[in-house]
Amino acid sequence: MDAVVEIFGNPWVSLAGKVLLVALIVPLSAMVLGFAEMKVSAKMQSRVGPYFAGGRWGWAQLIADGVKFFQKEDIVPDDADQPVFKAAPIIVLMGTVALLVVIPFGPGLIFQDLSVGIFYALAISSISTIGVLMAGWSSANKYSLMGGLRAAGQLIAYELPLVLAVVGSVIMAGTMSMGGIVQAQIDAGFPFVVVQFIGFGIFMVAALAELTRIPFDMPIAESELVMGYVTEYSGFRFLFFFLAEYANMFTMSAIAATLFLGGYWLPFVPESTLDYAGPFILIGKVLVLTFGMIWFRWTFPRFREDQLQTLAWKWLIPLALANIAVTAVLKVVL
Amino acid sequence: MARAIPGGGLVKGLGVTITTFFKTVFMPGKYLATINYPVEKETPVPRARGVIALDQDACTVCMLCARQCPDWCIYIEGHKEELPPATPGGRIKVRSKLDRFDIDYALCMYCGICVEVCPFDALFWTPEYEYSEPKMGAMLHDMDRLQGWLETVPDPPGLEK
Amino acid sequence: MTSSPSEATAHPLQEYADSVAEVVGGTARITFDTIKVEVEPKDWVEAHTKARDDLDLVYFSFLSAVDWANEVEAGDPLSEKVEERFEVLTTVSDLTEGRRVTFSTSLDKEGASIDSLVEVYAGANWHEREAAEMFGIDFKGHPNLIALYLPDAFIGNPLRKSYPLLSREVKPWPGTVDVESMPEKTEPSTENPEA
Amino acid sequence: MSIEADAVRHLAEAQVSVELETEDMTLNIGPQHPSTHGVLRLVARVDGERAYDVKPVIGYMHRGYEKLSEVRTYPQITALINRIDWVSGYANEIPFVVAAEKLMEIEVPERAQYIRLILTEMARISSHLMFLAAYPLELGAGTPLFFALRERERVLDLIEGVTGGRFHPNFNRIGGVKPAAGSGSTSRKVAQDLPAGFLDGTRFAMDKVLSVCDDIENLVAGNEIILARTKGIGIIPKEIIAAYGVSGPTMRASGIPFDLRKVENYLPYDRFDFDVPVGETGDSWDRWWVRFEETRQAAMIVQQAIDGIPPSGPLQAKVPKVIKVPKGETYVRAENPKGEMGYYLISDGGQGPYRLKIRSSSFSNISILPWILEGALVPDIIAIMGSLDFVLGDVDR
Repeated sequence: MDAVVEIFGNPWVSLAGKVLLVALIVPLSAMVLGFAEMKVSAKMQSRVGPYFAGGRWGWAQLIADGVKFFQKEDIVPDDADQPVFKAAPIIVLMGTVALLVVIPFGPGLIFQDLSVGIFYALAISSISTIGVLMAGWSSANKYSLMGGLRAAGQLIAYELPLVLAVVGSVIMAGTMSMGGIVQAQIDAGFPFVVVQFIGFGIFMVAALAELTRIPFDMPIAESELVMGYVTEYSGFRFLFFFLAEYANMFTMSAIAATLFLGGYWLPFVPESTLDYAGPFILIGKVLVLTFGMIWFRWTFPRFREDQLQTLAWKWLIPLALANIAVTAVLKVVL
Repeated sequence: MARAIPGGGLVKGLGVTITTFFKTVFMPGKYLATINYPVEKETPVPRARGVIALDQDACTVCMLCARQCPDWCIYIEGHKEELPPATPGGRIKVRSKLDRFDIDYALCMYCGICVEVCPFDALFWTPEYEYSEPKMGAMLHDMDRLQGWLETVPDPPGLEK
Repeated sequence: MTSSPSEATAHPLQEYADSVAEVVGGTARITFDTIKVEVEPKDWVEAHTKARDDLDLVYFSFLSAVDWANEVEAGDPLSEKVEERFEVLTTVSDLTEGRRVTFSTSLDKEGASIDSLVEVYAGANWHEREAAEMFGIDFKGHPNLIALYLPDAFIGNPLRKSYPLLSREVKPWPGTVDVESMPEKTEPSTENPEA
Repeated sequence: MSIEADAVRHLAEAQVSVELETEDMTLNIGPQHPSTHGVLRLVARVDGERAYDVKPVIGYMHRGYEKLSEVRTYPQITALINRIDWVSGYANEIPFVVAAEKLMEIEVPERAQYIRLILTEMARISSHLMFLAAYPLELGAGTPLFFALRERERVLDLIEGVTGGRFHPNFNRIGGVKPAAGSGSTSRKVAQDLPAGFLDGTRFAMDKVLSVCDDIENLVAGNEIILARTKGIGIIPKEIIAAYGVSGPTMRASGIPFDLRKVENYLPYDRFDFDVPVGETGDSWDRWWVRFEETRQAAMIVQQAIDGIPPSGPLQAKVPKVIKVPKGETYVRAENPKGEMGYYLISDGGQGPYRLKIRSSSFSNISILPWILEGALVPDIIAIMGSLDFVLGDVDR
């Protein structure tokens, strides 16, 4: 054990290890969640789901899909704005990877515990908006353009409730550090969702919109815009969007779990074991939340763009503001 | 459809999907609607119009099927030949012998008129369906291939009383 | 054209058919439970307006045409000679008792043209476009008489009887009896008369 | 009528006052687009998300059935016409054979009529279930699709069990239904009466259809998002319905209680007890609801017919071996799942018709698109188009 600590004590080795881990978590989480989405949706529709690749349960379906994407021709439309078109999927994926850095998997198991962790996370998550807009604009496709514009409008509209929903938790914890927020919940002895249920609900709704998942998938809306801003992408560039979508699902759920559900901590689990149990607890919570997202996706239809804006500006933002006010007053009073 | 609580409809919907989820997971035998196709297969009904089988011995090259075919997808050629008399000194019989009987399944629209008009019971439907081909030309089944389908002809189903 | 034998003992629709003919100004007859009112081409729009307004036949079912021709390129020819003409047909109906009336008028084949019904029944728009491209009938006053189904460069009016059905021309009929006779005997192969 | 239509259109246009300097874009929806039900193409001028001057372009699937039927014999035509609206193939055959029977003056045996009616209503169920499956999908919900298709599969299996074809049954013959497979005289001649287990299987399937209707009701009918997407969207007033010849559930959704099953006697519907659901406003939601309710009614009709079917009897009236239809003309229309399907049959006494005009429901139903899509949002275009429930084969013929 000491040897391990010593090796990881070396800043360069530790940095390399962290980079490697992040690079692994993104495709792994995308694969697990993508597969879960396939299987869960299949069962909700009385289907078998993937069953062929890999033999039992079709566990290798996503690997096969990945291999297929790499084999495909990398098509860039002639009229596309080439550099922008090529950069867009990378920027979208970059935002996802950068988000992972501040998520605490255990006490001390965090890539970088920034003192403004949650601020950083919310700021970084907006970067993908730029990537989406770039993809939509540069594709030289009217459907892509409409998808990109819808995405921009929607992501900006939902940035606000997302930030406001978080504020309640931050006020309660008194810190913006992700690790600190979990520690505050451990100290308080209850996950913040008990008090911050409104904030949690708003956060999840806004997160669904950020992720452009049903019922807020207007930017993609395959029955209206064919495939929205990803219409013209193929091969590994499409794969990047796919990875980003599912890895984002993972990180968004992880942030929600950290802020509202106690992160790597679970009541009645001794604190000493959190070093080892922490990651599993967090991933368990993430899986529960992503199951909810999948469940929502396969039950609901999508809103119309204007209805979505109505929901954000007329309902979520006032509600979030009221929540902040009440939390702040209570914090001072109690 | 009175709207009692806002969002009540959404919750009802979530209830339907999650119930189906657990039903399918725990009682796949009863609730699963699909099957692992190449591994498991469904049995088509006996009357299913899958592919047409030909009984070469029964065919008399009367051309009725080729004439009635709306798509002109049956091609028949034949010649006459003499059969030795059944009893010594008997009459020599002349019968038509089939040389070519092709059905172009790329054209066929599976209407079943040929089977219906055949007066000698030389054509039959069989429910076999796995004969897709990567090339359009290979959809032309010759008389031997059609003869091969004959053993898959099922017994007719019983009738409703 | 034969008519239903039940007509002899006053068809139940006869009374209604006569009243329709009286209102729109045409001759009515009943052919197999279908009331057919023949009107003059010049009365075409007026008859429909009256049918819609006075008879409550508000529902527009279809408009089409028939090419009565003695020489045909596809299909069987007529058994007896007819007067060469286009017959334009419409069927309109009410929306309460399901009464329906078929209007018919005859046009000369040369420069066949008739007034458009779009102002009376908006739904006639597409039906007239279809009839125009399929038969080459001009519908005067139609707002947008361009091809509906056929590609822009298409030449010909496919539903005219003089238009051959190419799929039946490019390939020989496989129903010709192709049985080689015995070498020593000469047996004429029986050609199908339909071929 | 069209002046009124113009007025409404201009009113809709006037509601959007364009203050910003914007540039219109021509958006080409289709012919290959996920929700154009095949190969419909819409050319729209869009200003942001709002569409003007929507021009439907059809004909990508024009197969010329009216010309083809002029070179075919009557038995060959029944095989052809069930491909017009392939979602309810069986129902397409009925008006045609009834028209031919009318000219030949044939009385169809009772049992054959019942079989026709049962299978027609099953075709209606399968068509409406297809709509109930596809419409939520166009609005983004994927799951109702599989629920509806799951039960539709049972219905199709039953149709296949009787006729041999799932989509293209070709089971009607002039004078009745197909009496036998193979006209050979040997022992392998097979009667095509209802196969054993059909009646019980049908009872079970109809119970399942009714129960999946409850599921769909819970999943879709109460869903606030669906209501928000469809209520008040794409309202078609009564006058427009009549003038354009829009028929079927789309017509009834606009509040016109007109069902050809009640007024034409092409099948013995008068012996059964069923309601004609009628909508109130004629918006997309009413069109969904009318089809949904009709599915239930159709299942109930099948249940009644299963109980009332004559236990045995001939399946076909006496007809000559080579069918020649006497000279004459007639128009027979029927209430198909998508609306009025009619055939104007002109016979000259030969083996095939002289002229067969096919009046298909979807053709008239979507001729309303330029009117109804004027000034609609792009997402609403999809919602309205889906609610009209058309099949391109039925449009182009």
